Amino acid sequence: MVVREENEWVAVSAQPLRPDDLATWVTRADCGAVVTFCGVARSTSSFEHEIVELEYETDVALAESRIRDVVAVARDRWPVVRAIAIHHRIGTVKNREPAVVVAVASPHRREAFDAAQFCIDALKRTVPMWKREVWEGGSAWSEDAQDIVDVGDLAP
Amino acid sequence: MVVREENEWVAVSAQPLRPDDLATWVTRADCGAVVTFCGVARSTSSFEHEIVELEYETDVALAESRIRDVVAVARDRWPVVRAIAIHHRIGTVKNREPAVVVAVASPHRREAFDAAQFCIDALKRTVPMWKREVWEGGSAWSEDAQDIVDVGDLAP
Amino acid sequence: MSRLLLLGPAREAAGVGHAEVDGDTLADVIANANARFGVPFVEIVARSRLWVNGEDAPLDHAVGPTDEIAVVPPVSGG
Amino acid sequence: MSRLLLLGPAREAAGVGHAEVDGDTLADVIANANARFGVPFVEIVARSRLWVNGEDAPLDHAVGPTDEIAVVPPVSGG
Repeated sequence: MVVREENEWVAVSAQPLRPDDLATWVTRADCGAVVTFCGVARSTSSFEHEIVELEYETDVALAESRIRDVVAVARDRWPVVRAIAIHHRIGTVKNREPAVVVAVASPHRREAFDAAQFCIDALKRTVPMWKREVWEGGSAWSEDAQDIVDVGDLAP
Repeated sequence: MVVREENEWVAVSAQPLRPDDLATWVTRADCGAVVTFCGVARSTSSFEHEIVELEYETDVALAESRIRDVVAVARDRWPVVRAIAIHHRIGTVKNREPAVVVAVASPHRREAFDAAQFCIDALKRTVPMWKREVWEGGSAWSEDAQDIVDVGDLAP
Repeated sequence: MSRLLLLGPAREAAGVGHAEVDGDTLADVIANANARFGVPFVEIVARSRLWVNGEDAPLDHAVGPTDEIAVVPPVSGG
Repeated sequence: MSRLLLLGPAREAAGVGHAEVDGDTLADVIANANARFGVPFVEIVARSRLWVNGEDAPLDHAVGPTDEIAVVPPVSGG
């Protein structure tokens, strides 16, 4: 699913992520700063195995709706931010590939950094998404899970 | 000029910048977070003109050496950061194109954000680089200039 | 009767991602789902949030055939 | 005699990016450069940092033919 509005582009899909596409899309003529965060599938975990890939699972409509809630709060907290794009990949994500990309454009860099960091912190706390770690010969749900909360309940 | 070491890639050149190349290059198998900052040429400035492009000028050897000093301090402050790439473009940079890209990869996101923000803040204070703003029918040095300082003299 | 949406570990423990489950309140539906799907599922429900149509709801919340109840275990996105 | 590196607005005011300038100290070299390049240059030097071989140096620093002196006006990178 993809929601693309004037200043907001949210997508949850099995397509490989292209960070530059998001960074280019958020950039407006008056923006001097674009901050892009990539959450990348990595080999290390709390399990004693070398992880080779991750499997992400969600209900796409619910996840997309909760990501849009994150974007709405970010736009409210940093009104100077011009545009925000957040894409989350589902299905298999191999090592070193991005599973989530957040891109934020702003006239100046401080707000771009702050809003991008807020978006990824909030996404991890508020969006229904489950990660299975896959190693040679086995797999398990990530132990790095937290109770889901509403974005309005996060500390300011 | 380009300095490419195991965990550090610094370049100052007239080539167009490719943020994804830096983000991909810094990513290591154990890195879950990659933060990329793009400083983008923008249309607005302190002058009463719509800026169409910027002209960056430096001594490449000096600029590259000072960027490497920034990277060294960042690596010292955030030893968990795995790799840092910083490229600065010189010559003409058109509106919406990046003039500078910083990419930082780390196992976790907090250090990646902090180190990336430090690198761009420090670069702007410590690297010899001059920006001319070009509008239809004229140009001038940017009024947004600060006395250069050594990276070791920045507040921690 | 409501539509149950089972996510992540809850989906795995139930063996299905969706189910139609009887009950006039959220509590009834969950009790019936627990009975149907058994122990691993019950344990996951105990540490999950329960949403009705995408929002937190109390256990005495009335539900009907147009409502979607989601079992939302602790999340690990990003 | 030292090699002078003129950067950004200093390069523009001098009309050249490099020059060979007489003088046994940093102060001498800058005084001779000021005399050679005239008023706009003098004003820019007054608000610039002066580096010898890439590092800050005091005005009485001795310089010779192998030293590079850089005039570094306020910067605006990024």
